[in-house]
Amino acid sequence: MLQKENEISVLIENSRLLSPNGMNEFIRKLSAYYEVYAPIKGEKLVVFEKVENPQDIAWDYETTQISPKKFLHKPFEILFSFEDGGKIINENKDVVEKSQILLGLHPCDVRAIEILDKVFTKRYEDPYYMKRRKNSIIIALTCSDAHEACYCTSFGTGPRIDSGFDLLITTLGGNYLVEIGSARGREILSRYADALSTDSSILMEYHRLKNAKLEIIENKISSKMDTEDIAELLEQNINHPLWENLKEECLACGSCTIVCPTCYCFTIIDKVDLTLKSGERQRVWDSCMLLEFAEVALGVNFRSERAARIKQRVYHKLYSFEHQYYIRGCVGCGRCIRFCLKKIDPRKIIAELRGEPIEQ
Amino acid sequence: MKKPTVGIFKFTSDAGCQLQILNLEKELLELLKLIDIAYFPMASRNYGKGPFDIGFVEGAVTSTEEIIKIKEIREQCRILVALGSCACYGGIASIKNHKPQRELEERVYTDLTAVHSTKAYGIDQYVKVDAYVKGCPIDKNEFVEVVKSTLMEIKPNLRPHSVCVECKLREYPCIFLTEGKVCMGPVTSAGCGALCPSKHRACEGCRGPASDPNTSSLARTMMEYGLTPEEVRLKFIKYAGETQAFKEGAGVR
Amino acid sequence: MSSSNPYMPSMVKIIDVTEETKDTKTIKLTFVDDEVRNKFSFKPGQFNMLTVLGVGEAPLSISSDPGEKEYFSHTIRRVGNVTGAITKLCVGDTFGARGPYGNGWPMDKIQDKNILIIAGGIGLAPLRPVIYSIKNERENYGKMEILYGARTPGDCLYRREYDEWKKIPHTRLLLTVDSVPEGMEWEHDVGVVTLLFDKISLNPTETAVLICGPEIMMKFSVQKLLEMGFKDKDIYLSMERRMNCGISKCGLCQIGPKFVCQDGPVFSYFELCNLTEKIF
Amino acid sequence: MNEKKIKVDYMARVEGEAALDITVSNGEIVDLKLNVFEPARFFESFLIGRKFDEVPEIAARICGICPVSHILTSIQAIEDALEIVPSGETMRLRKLLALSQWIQSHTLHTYMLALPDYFGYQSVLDMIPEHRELVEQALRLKRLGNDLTVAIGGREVHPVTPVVGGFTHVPPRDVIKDLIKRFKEARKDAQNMVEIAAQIELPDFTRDFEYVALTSPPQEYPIISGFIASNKGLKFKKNEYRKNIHEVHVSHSNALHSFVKGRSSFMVGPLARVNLNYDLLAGEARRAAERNGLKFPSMNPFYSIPARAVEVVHSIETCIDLLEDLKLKAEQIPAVPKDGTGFGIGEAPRGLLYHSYKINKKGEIVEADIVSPTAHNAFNIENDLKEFVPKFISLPKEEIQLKCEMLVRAYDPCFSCSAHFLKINIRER
Ligand SMILES: Cc1cc2nc3c(=O)[nH]c(=O)nc-3n(C[C@H](O)[C@H](O)[C@H](O)COP(=O)(O)OP(=O)(O)OC[C@H]3O[C@@H](n4cnc5c(N)ncnc54)[C@H](O)[C@@H]3O)c2cc1C
Ligand code: SF4
Ligand code: SF4
Ligand code: SF4
Repeated sequence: MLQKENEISVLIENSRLLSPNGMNEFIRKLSAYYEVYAPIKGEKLVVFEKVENPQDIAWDYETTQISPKKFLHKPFEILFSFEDGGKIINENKDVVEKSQILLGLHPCDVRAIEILDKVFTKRYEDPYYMKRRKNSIIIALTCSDAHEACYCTSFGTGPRIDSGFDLLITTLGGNYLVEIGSARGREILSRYADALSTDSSILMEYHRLKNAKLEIIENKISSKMDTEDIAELLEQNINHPLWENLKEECLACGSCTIVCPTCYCFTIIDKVDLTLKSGERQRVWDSCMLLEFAEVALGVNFRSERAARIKQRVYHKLYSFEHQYYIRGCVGCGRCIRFCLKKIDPRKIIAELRGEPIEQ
Repeated sequence: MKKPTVGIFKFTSDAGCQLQILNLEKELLELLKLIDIAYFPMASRNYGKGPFDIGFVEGAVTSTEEIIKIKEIREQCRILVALGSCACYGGIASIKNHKPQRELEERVYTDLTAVHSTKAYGIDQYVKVDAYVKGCPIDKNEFVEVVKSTLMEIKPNLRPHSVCVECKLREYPCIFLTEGKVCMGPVTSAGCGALCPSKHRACEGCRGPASDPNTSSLARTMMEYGLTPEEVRLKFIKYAGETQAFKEGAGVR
Repeated sequence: MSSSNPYMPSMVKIIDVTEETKDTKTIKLTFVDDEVRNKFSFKPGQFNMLTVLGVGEAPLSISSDPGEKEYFSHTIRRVGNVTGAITKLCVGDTFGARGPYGNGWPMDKIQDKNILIIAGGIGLAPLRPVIYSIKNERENYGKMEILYGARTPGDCLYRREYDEWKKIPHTRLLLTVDSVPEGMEWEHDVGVVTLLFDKISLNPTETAVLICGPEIMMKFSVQKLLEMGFKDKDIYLSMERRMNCGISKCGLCQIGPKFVCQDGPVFSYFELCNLTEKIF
Repeated sequence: MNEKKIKVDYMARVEGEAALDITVSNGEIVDLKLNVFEPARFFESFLIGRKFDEVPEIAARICGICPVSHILTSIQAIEDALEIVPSGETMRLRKLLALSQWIQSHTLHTYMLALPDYFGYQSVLDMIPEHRELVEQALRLKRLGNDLTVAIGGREVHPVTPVVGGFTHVPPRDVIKDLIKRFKEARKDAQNMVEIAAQIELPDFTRDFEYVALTSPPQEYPIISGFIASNKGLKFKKNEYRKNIHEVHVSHSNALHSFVKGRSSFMVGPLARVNLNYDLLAGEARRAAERNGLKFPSMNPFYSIPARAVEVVHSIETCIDLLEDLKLKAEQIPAVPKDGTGFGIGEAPRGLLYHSYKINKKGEIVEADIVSPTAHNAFNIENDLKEFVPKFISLPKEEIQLKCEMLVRAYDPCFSCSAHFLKINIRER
C-alpha cells in the first residue's frame, strides 16, 4: 500500500508519535482552550462527555449508545425565546461560542457527521447545527476492535479513514500515532503537543503496525451487508412479506433511530411559562418509528402501520438518502442492532430480501 | 377576566396524585394566579359548587355510588381531566379485576352477601374524558402542561411514545440490555423522563400503554429473559391491565 | 445568530378577515417590516409557515393573487392548535410567518395547455392563486375548467368570487356538494366531485390537471382521469404531509425520497406513483 | 325531646373520605360515629401471589401521602422474612428517606391543613394574600423535605430507589452537599414553625388515653426500628404485635377499631412519639420546645400540632448528621427467596405502621397483614370526641362542627390507607 516515494513522505510529514504522557499533556492543554469531549467510561456504558481528566478517556471503547452527533444536533435545543407581546429574542444560549473538540470519534461516526453536514446545509443552512459544526474540531480515533454488530466495511466508512477529521489518533503498543487531516489539526498539534518522535523510520514502523491492526479488524468484520444494486433491490421489494413479519417483532420503541448517528429528524414545540405568554421554541429529536411522527390534524396518519414505519427507516437509510444527498444514509456502526431489544438487523433484512440464507 | 374555576375530585385512590399538585411548591402561587381552585377537599373546607371550567379526577371508579358520582361530575365540568393512572386505566386498584371475584372477597369480607364493589375501571369507562395525565403518580410537570394548554385552549404536547425514547434521549443506559432487568419501557407511554431506568430500576408500566405498543413481542422477549408466563402476566396487569394492549401482553403464553 | 436564520418568523399583521365557512376564514396579511414586505413574492401553490408564539407553527398555502404586492392571504380551516389560534385573531393583530416554501404549481410547464382544476374542500385554497394567475395572463393558457366539491353549500370557499371567475374568458366553474341541508337552495350538482367528470369538455391529451383535496378524493380523481385518457405526467397533485420546519430539515414530510416541503408540495402523478412509498 | 344531630358529611383537609355523625339528646351524646367511607382496594388480596420484590412498589400505593413509610416498612418485613440484614449505609439512607417524609408531611399538615382553622380561614389558599410570607416559608420547608425524598428516592410520591436489600441508586455527592447547606439554612424556618405552633391557642382538652410509639433507647429517637411501647406499660417486639394489638370491626365504618389487648383505644403519631421519647430528641428540638414553653408529655390531643413542629426541628438536625455521614454507595444485598414470615414496623409521619408477610419458597406472598397509623388512631379519635363534644355542646352547630373537625385534623388522619386492610361489611344501601 505504501509504495510511492512521495506518498510516503507526505504520510511521514503528516504523522507524529505521542507517548501516553504526551497525549495526556496534549489533551490537558487543549482543555484549557476548548471544550473537549471524548468517550468516557461510565458505570455501564461509554458515553461522550466532557473530559475532566485525560486518564478517563476510554481509548479502546467499542461504541457509545448516543453518537457524537449530539454535540452538533442537540437532543433538546432552544431555537429562540419570546416574550409577552410577541417579541422574539434572537438568542440561543445553547450554541457554543467556545470551540469544541470532539475527540475519539470512530471512523463511522466521522462519516456520519459528513452525512449530517449535507442534510443541514442543502439549500437552507441550519444555523444552529452549522455554528457548532464550524466551531468543532474533530479528532478521530482508529477502532481497537470490531464488534459483531459492526459492518462499516460494507459502506467503506471504516475502519480505514483518510478524511473528515482534523487529527486521527491510533493507539499502538501503548503509544499514539497521530495523523494530521487539516490545517487546523496541524496547528493545534504543533502548538500543544510534544512529539515523542518524528523520526521517519520509527513513524513508518508505526504505520505498518497500524495497517496490521486495521487488517485484523477488517477480517473480523465478517457479517456484511451486500450493497450492490441495493436501490433496485429495495425498489422491487416494497411489498415483500418480510415487512409484515418484522411488524410482529419490532416494538416500535424508536430506540434504533435515536441511537443512529445519521438520524436527524426533529419536532418543534413551543413551551410557555406560567405567564402563558413568554416561552421558548424548542426542537427535540423525533423518530419515524413512532406512531405520532406522521400524524396530522384530525387524526389522519400517513404511517399508522408499523410496517410502513419500519420500511421508512430502512428505505430512508439505504435508498432515499442517495436520492436526496447523493450519499448512503447508513455508516454500518451497528448501534441500531446493539441497542435494539429484538436485535432487528439491517444486514439480515437485506439478506432476506435477496433471498439469501441468513447467517448468524 | 374571570379566572377559570377548577375542581379536584377523589375517587378510589391513594391521594398521591393530589399530593403531587401540592408538591408543586415552586409553581403553586403562580398557578393560583391563573386558576381559581374552587373544590379541593384535601386542602380546603370550601366546597365550591359547580359548574367548573376544569375538573381533575383522581382515582378509579369501583362502586355503584362512584359511577353515579362521576356522571354528576362530568355534567358539572366543561373540561374533564383524568388525573393519574387510577383515573386513566383503573390503576393499581384494577389488579383485583384479574382475580377471581370469590377469592378476592373471601379474603377481605366476612359477609359475602353484602359485597357491592364493582370492577375497578378508569373514569372513561363511564364518562367522556377530555385529557389524560398519566402516571402513578402523575408527573408534576405534565400536570402543569395540561393546565397551561387547557387555559390556552390548545391540545397539550404530551407524546405517548415509548419510555425507551426518553432513556435514549437522556443517555440512560438501557437496563434491559445492560443489566438484564425486564423492563416495560418499550410499551409504556413516555412522560416520566424514564424515571425508573434512570435509577437502575425497570419500568413497571405505571403510565399505561404507549402509542402502538407491541406487547406480544415484548412478552416473548420477557420470557426469553427468563420470566414465566405467569410472571409476564403479573407485569402487564399492574397499572393498566384493563387496556387492550396490556391485556394482550398478559395473555401471551 | 444572523437574521438569515430560516427558523425565525417575521411579524405579519392582519388587515382583513373574511368568514368563508363556519370553520374557515381567509385572512389578509401584510408584513410589518417594510423590507420583508418588499422582498416577499410567491408562486401559486407555495405555502408559508405561520407561527403563533407559544402555540406553534403550521404550513398553510398562500391563497391570494400572486400579482398583489401589498398583501397576501391564507385561507385557514380551524382543525387544531395553530389554526385554532390564528382563526381567533382579529384585524390589527399580529403573528409570525416565514416563507414562501415549496415548488408551487408548474405554471411554466402548463402554459399553452388547457387547465383542469379539481379541488375538494380546503384544497381550493392553494388553487385560487392559479385561477388569478391565469386570469392575469389569460392569453398564456388554454381553456380552464374548475371542478369544486365541498361537503355542503355552506362549506364552499370563496362563494363571493364565483361570478367573477365565471367571467374569465374560456372558463367554466362546476360545483358539487356531498349533501344539501334541508331548506337550503343549491342549483348545482350533488355528489362527490368525480361525478362532475362527465361534464369535463377538455381534451385529455392537451390538458394539465391540477388537483388538491383530501387524499381519498385525489385517489379516485386520478383513477378516473387516467381512465379518461389524461396522462400521468400531466396530472399534478398538491400533497399534504406533517411538517415542522418547511425547509427539509425536520424530516417529517417525506414520501419515499421526496420532501413534500421542498420537492413538493406539488408533484406529478407520474413522480408519485413511482416512489418507494405508497401515497394512497 | 331535645335531640340534635351534628353531621360533618365530608371531612375537609384530611386525606380520604370520612364523615362524622353525632346524635345528642338532652346534652348527652347518645351516638357518635366516625364513618370512614373510603372504598376498599383489596390490597391484602392482590398482594397474594405477587413476588416479594414487587411488594414494596405495590404497598407504596396504599397511601400516596406516606408512601415512603409503606415502602420502608414492607421492605423491612420482607427482609425479616428472608433474613437479610441491611448495611449501615442502607439504614442511614432509609432513615433519611423516612425523615424527609416527616418534614414534608408535618409541614403540609401544620401550615396547610391545621393552621387555617386557627387563623380563621377555609384553606391555606385563602391565607396567601395576608400571610404570604408564612405560606412561602411553609412551601420552602415542604420543598426541602420533598427534595430530600427526590434525591434519595427519585420521586416525592412513590419513590423508586428503595428495594429489598438496599438501594438501586444513590445521589451524587454534590446533590448531598447542596442539601446539607439547605438543611442548615432551614433551621430558622423550623424554629419559626415551633414558635407559630406554640403561639396558636389550642383548645384546652385533656383525656387519659394510652399513647403508643416506637422507642429505641438509649441511642436514638425512633424512626424505623425499636420496641413498641406505651405510657401504660406496653413493651414488646414487632413480631409480638398481634399478641398485643387487636382489632374489632364496627359496623358503621370501613375502618377497624384497634385496641390494646385487654384495654382500650390508643393514640399513635407525633404526640405519642414526643411524649414517649422526649429525652431522645435532638438538643435543638428540646431547647426549641422549652424556649416556647411547650411541655411534654401532654395529654391534650391537640398538642400533636406543636409536637409536629418540634419533630421538624429534630428531623432537620438528624438529617444533617446523617447526610454528613453518607458514604454514597448504592448497595443491594441479593435476596434469595425462602419460606418464612417477616415483620416490619416503622414510624410514619402519622404514627405506628405495621406490615407482616408470609412468603413461600418461591418468594411469593402467601399472606399479608398491614395496619396503618390512621387505622390505629380511628378508635381513639372517636373516644376523644365522645369526651370532647359535651364540653361545648351548647354552642351553635357550625361551631361544634368546626371544633370536631379540628380535633380529627389534629391527628392528621389519612383515611385512604386506614380503609385498605379492613375486613369490612359493606351493606347495600
Ligand atoms: C403544504 C401544505 C399546505 C396546506 N395548506 C393549507 C391551507 O391553505 N389551509 C388549511 O386550512 N390547511 C392547510 N394545510 C393543512 C394545515 O397545515 C394543517 O391543518 C395544520 O398544520 C394543522 O395545524 P394545527 O396546529 O392547527 O393542528 P394540530 O393538530 O394541533 O397540529 C399540530 C402540528 O402538527 C403539524 N400538522 C398537523 N396537521 C398537519 C397537516 N395537515 N399538514 C402538515 N402539518 C400538520 C403542524 O406542525 C401543526 O402545528 C396545508 C398543509 C400542507 C402540508
Ligand atoms: S427496530 Fe428495534 S430498536 Fe427499532 S423500533 Fe423496532 S424494536 Fe425498537
Ligand atoms: S431501560 Fe427500559 S425504557 Fe429504557 S431503553 Fe431499556 S427497555 Fe427501554
Ligand atoms: S419508568 Fe415506567 S414505572 Fe417508572 S415512572 Fe416511568 S412509566 Fe412509571
